[in-house]
Amino acid sequence: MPSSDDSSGELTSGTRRAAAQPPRASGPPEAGPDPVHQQSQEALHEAEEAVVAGGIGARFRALLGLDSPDFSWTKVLAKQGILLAFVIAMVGFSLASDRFLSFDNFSSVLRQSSIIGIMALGVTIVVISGNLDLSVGSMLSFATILVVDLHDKIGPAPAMAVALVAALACGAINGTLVGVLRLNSLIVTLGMLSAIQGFTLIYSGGQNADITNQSDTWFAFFGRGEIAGIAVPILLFLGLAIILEWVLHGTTFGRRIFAIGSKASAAEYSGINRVKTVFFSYLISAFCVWCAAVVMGSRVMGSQNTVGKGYELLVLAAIIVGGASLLGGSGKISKTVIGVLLLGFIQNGLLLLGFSYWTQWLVTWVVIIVAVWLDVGARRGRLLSPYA
Amino acid sequence: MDKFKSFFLEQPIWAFLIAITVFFSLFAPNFFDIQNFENILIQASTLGIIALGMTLVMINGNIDLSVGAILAFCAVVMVDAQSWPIFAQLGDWAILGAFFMAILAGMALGGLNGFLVWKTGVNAFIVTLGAMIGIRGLVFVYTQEQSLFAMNFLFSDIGMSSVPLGPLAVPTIAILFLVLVALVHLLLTRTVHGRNTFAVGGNPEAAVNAGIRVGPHMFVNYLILGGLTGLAGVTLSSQMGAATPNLGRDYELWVITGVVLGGTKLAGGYGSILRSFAGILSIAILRNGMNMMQVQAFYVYVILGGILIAVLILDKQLSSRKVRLSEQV
Amino acid sequence: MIQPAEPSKTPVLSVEGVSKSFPGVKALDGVSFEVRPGEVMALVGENGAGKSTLMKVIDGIYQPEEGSVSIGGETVALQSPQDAKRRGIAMIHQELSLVEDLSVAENLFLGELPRKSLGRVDWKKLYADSRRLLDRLNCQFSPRALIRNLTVAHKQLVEIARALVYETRVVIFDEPTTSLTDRERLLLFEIIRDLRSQGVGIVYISHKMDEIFELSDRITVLRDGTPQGVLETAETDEDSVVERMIGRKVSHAARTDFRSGEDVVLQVSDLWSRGAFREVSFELRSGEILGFYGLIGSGRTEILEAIFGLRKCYRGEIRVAGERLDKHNPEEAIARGIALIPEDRKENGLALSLACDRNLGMTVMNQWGNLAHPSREKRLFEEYREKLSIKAPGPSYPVDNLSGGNQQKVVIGKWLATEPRILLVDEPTRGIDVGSKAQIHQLLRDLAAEGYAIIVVSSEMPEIIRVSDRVLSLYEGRIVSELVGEEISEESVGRAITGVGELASTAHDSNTSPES
Amino acid sequence: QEDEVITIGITQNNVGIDSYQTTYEQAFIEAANNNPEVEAIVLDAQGDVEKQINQMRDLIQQDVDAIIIWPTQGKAVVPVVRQAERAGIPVIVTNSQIAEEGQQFIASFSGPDNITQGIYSAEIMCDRFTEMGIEDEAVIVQIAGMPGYTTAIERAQGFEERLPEVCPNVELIETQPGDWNREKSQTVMETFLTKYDDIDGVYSGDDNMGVGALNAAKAAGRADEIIFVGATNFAVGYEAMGRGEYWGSIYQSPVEDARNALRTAVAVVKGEDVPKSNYFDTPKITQENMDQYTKPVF
Ligand SMILES: Nc1ncnc2c1ncn2[C@@H]1O[C@H](COP(=O)(O)OP(=O)(O)OP(=O)(O)O)[C@@H](O)[C@H]1O
Ligand SMILES: Nc1ncnc2c1ncn2[C@@H]1O[C@H](COP(=O)(O)OP(=O)(O)OP(=O)(O)O)[C@@H](O)[C@H]1O
Ligand SMILES: [Mg+2]
Ligand SMILES: [Mg+2]
Repeated sequence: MPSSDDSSGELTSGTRRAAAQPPRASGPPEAGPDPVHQQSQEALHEAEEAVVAGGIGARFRALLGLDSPDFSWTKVLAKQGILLAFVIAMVGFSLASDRFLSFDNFSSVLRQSSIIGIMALGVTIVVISGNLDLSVGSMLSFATILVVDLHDKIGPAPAMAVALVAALACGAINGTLVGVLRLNSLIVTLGMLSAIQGFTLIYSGGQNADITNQSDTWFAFFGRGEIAGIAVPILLFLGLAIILEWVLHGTTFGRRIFAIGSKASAAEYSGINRVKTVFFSYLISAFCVWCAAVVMGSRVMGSQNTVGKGYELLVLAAIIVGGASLLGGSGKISKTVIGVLLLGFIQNGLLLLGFSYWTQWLVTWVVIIVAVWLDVGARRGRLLSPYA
Repeated sequence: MDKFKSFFLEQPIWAFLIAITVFFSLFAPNFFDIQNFENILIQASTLGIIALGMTLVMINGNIDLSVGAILAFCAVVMVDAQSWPIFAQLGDWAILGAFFMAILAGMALGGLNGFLVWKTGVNAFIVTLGAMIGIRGLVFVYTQEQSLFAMNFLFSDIGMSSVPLGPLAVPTIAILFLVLVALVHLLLTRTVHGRNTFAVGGNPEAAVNAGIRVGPHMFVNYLILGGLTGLAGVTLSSQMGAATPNLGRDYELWVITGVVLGGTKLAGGYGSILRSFAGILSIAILRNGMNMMQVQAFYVYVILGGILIAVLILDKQLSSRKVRLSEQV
Repeated sequence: MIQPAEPSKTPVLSVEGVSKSFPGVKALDGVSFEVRPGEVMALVGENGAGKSTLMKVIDGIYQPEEGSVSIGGETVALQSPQDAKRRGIAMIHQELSLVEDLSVAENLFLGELPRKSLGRVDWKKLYADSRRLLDRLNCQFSPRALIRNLTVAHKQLVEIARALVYETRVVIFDEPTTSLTDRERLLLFEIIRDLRSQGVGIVYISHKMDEIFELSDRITVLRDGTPQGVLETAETDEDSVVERMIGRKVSHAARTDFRSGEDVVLQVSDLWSRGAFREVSFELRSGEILGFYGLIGSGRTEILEAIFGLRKCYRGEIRVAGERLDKHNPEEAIARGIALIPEDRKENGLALSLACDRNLGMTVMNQWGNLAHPSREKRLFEEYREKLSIKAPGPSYPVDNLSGGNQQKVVIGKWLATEPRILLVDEPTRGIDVGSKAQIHQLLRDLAAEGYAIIVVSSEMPEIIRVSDRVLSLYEGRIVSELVGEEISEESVGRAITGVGELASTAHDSNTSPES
Repeated sequence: QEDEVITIGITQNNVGIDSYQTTYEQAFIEAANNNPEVEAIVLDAQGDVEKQINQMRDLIQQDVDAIIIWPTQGKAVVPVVRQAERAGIPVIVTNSQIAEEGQQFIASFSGPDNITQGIYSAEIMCDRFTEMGIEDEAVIVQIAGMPGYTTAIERAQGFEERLPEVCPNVELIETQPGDWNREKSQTVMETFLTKYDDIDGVYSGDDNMGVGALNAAKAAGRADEIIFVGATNFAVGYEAMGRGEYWGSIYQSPVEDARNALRTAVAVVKGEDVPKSNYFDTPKITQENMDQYTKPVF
């Protein structure tokens, strides 16, 4: 077998390409010119398999891509940039503030992030399917007002049920407009943002809602309870994340979501029911909003008509920082979780350091752009855009 | 007749505009009145001036979510710069100096967005979503949360002034708005830059191959949008004689809504200034008419949201009908 | 064949030792290449051999890492296509590169619109120049027409006209005929010969050997980014070119194995669809390959889409094994054993950003219930990598990175995975090299032998002839003739189209109401 | 005719953002309905200055007899108020003042005095500390309203100016906005609690945010050591006071606010003599005197 180095310029026998290449054990990163695309890729694949068979260390290196024959730091950044940013932020804040690195602070940040986080999980699925959901903020206000207002009137369980039905109804409207009628999701959910806000105000007459007897209702469990020392909102957030990660990667529904987001027409030609799938993605988003509303209502034990105002953008920012493409077809629940936590810890860290709230906005600006830039830059193999 | 029909099929926004005008004329007292139409023009002008630039950027296939924040920043600069020491000895001319500073600030921020879109290749939605959050931060850093007031009443007098045109006194801002509509319309339809805007949005690869420098081209459109947003900041602050750090919240959403109502494709490559104008005018008329009819605030949200979706559905129906008509064997 | 003008010896374009890499691929490795004025230089090679990349280097889109490009004997460092254009290099891309919502004239002078003061467009000059260009190519349509409203062939003509904007020394055609009908192709060849006689150097890239031999003076062969020598067309033959290209022989044994099929599995009766076709009736039997031949726009794709439930019909019915289809959606079609391999692979065939195994699993997923089965997907991948010899490194490799031919095989694989009885294949080898093409043809024959019922739509006559047992010719959305078995030949198929075509076109004119 | 109806247009700040504004609107409409002389045109600017300016213009266009404005922004509405004045329509400012420069154009101001409210809150806080004997060592934090809005700014200003006068040794260690949002305020308070081991008092821009802060402190088990003082007593705040968890606030009735505005407007139209600043009383309310007040309806 000719080695990859000396065969390049020569007119070699036709069997060369068809024959299997010997796996390259673990060559140095840049092992000379490699004329055949498949070859290096095959080697990469083989290397991957070899590593999976190895121990924890090897696995870790494989995760970071350190073992691949065409290793480069840009690739590491591409794959794990957000994780790196997260680690850097954590280390930085720990050094700068002695209050930062504590169990109490961590659990309080996690608890605070869980509402945005739970919403972001659902919207991630919508985004992977190639759509947007800007109505989640208004929907959160609506569901929270409902659950809090009805809590005293009809009891916690029926209140939660009614709020669930209302949220799902909103999701169904979104799903119908985007899925069945195929309208542009940005504009549709923008319209719904406004309309649901209106419904909320009409329902509540503009009044705040409060739960009178805050101390002895089991409803307090969702926002204030703990299981084994961990706050329930955090458990809900992580639990939902695990479930939705499984939905995305372990079910055919998840496969359909990715297929539609990657190329809707190809998915339809493959017999995937686009209408149904998109419809369900909005239902999932609405369901997550309902969960967030329950946590919110229970945590605050009251609600305003505008509690969720602007949350849609925070949610979107977290998802974007997590690296999902707004064009659809890519994204990961786990990365969205990290995106949410990164923004949560930045907010917390800056507050602990005593910065003004607007610093947080400036930092968010920089983080969003740098995170996404590194991500797309690494994916295309160079930092600057091809339009330069 | 056929021409008529196909015109409205292709550009349903005009039909919509006429429909709501007729509706409010019939049902809203004081609506059908020259002076009220002048009012509507002024009310449309802030969103409208931004929408002109937004149309260019959206035909390019991009978007800008940060216009509301840029508007606030420019308005703040406009008001604050009048009292800068360097303009102190200029007297009333300080307003002109501040005007240039405001436009410059708008172009700088718009340009920054454009530059990032050009150089990083990050999706414009993301770049400007970040900017929307960050530039609002800049506004608060600048103002330290305070509102600013222009000491010189001349400034707000300019904003409130009218130009006598025959028997009518037409508000200066309305005239400025209409002139800008005409100018940007000509820019888009008659100039090389304008035509290239369609090429860049419609088929970026073809544009690159044809030697259009796509990145700088997008940059220029962001610059124009920034400048126009700055101008909108100036006209808005001159109506108030003041600027507040929360100015322009949600404006990006309404501007984009107006432009989309006007038929501009979010994917780029297709759109028109005149129709964006009609889109923005529709929003202004709806708001004005509902004020006149005293529709309760809570219902206004629902109605505006509902109409946005309804128009989208209508547009879809019409365009599929158009396809069916042209497909007839 | 027109005798070419005696080409002068100094090349108008020459490339010396050019190399160009993409991450993980060396697309070009020390390639030298030249074109003389007044000659047609064909460039051939497998999918992914580097042809388009070489042309993009010449066109200034890519800058080479090594080597040089010289035009008219002068070494140049081209920075952009515009640069190339000014120096007399014009390129007609593999994919149409037009802006749909601009006029013909604006597209012709894209990036070069004539200016007046204040950056205004000089419309008068623009339209006058455009008219002149279009006239040179005998184009009837107006320079003011929107590209969106033109037919594919007219769009192609606009592309070509665009190449003539400048004093052109070299015109590069990258697979120009993939979306043209025979008639349009002949027109194109006329234009090319005309250019050649004016002393322009032509580079012609194609996977169609008959075209290469009909048109070219010399042939450059490329394989895996390395040059395999230059051949005089007159002194070589198809087999040796192909052998050089892919390193082995491809046999074209004459067809003897026509099959007549067994049970009727698909019955289409009196099917009408708005704006596409009418009165379509035919039967398809298991074990036969039915070819649909016709001009572009004759409605073949639409018939397949209708059968597959992607298109509404307002009259007629479709029966599979005697039972009516009534839901008219792809799910139903798939459940009843129909598979459609679509014409546009990138648009309808594949989710490019997803991995190979995910694409393969996309169609069968509906049978799996609610849980995904990654291991089954991997098995599918291994199975079809074996069966179709797909060159892909692993199941999780994104299809985006595969070459065109291998992508097509993934599409075929994902449909075979549904274990269909009826296979609808639309332009199965568009843009695919000779080697893979022969493989795909063989595969279709094999599948038919296994009892599949297959419909093949193709605009390439040789392809139709090579695979079909029966050929239906379409014109303007109607079936105009049927040829069975031995009757099928270039002449008979061609006659069916043109003969009826002229007849029908007069009838059609009177049919068309002004409402459209 | 003499008994012709008086048309009064009102443009409010942001109905629905909190119960106060909503109750105000309801009270206003009720008061107008009960007064046969008055026909009211009720508009809401949804917190947007430009929208408010446009609504002012629309009201001027409709040539109403008087305009009541609840400024979204004290400075930005001055020119349009001036425009109304020039059109001969008297303008009554309600709830929060407009800027100095605009004073000359308004017929009257009717409402509470936000700066005074801030001052009162500082005094409540200081008095309580003095009672407890920690007036020389106490440290407090502030949770302010939505950044950039007049009410938020004025309350903070009154508080921050008054506190050092009455309790020079009490230290205000940090201020962050709570956006009039209970959940936001809860989050901010949680971070304060992590950051500072010792917090003796929390001043929040309204009771809604104050209860959010209280929630956070309760969850952290530190509610007992903290004095909570708010402004605009809400029902939740009143109840928390009743439970002894929340110390004091400012009693401000939106119903009174609305009625006062309407009364003032009618008086202006009828040409009666109206004081330029028609404040209504917003007394201090604490656990000690709360039984003198009824629970707020919002
Ligand atoms: N932009 C790119 N990025 C990465 N790889 C590329 C890029 N363009 C081409 N390649 C790779 O370079 C090689 C040569 O591709 P090229 O398009 O030149 O082939 P071709 O000969 O034109 O093939 P075809 O006949 O299919 O058009 C292929 O392996 C292809 O995958
Ligand atoms: N009347 C027409 N006006 C404009 N474009 C047309 C018209 N008829 C056909 N076309 C274009 O020709 C293309 C091919 O049409 P169609 O799919 O109907 O043909 P087909 O018979 O399937 O041929 P093929 O499969 O070779 O493309 C379509 O994409 C369409 O844009
Ligand atoms: Mg190619
Ligand atoms: Mg076709």
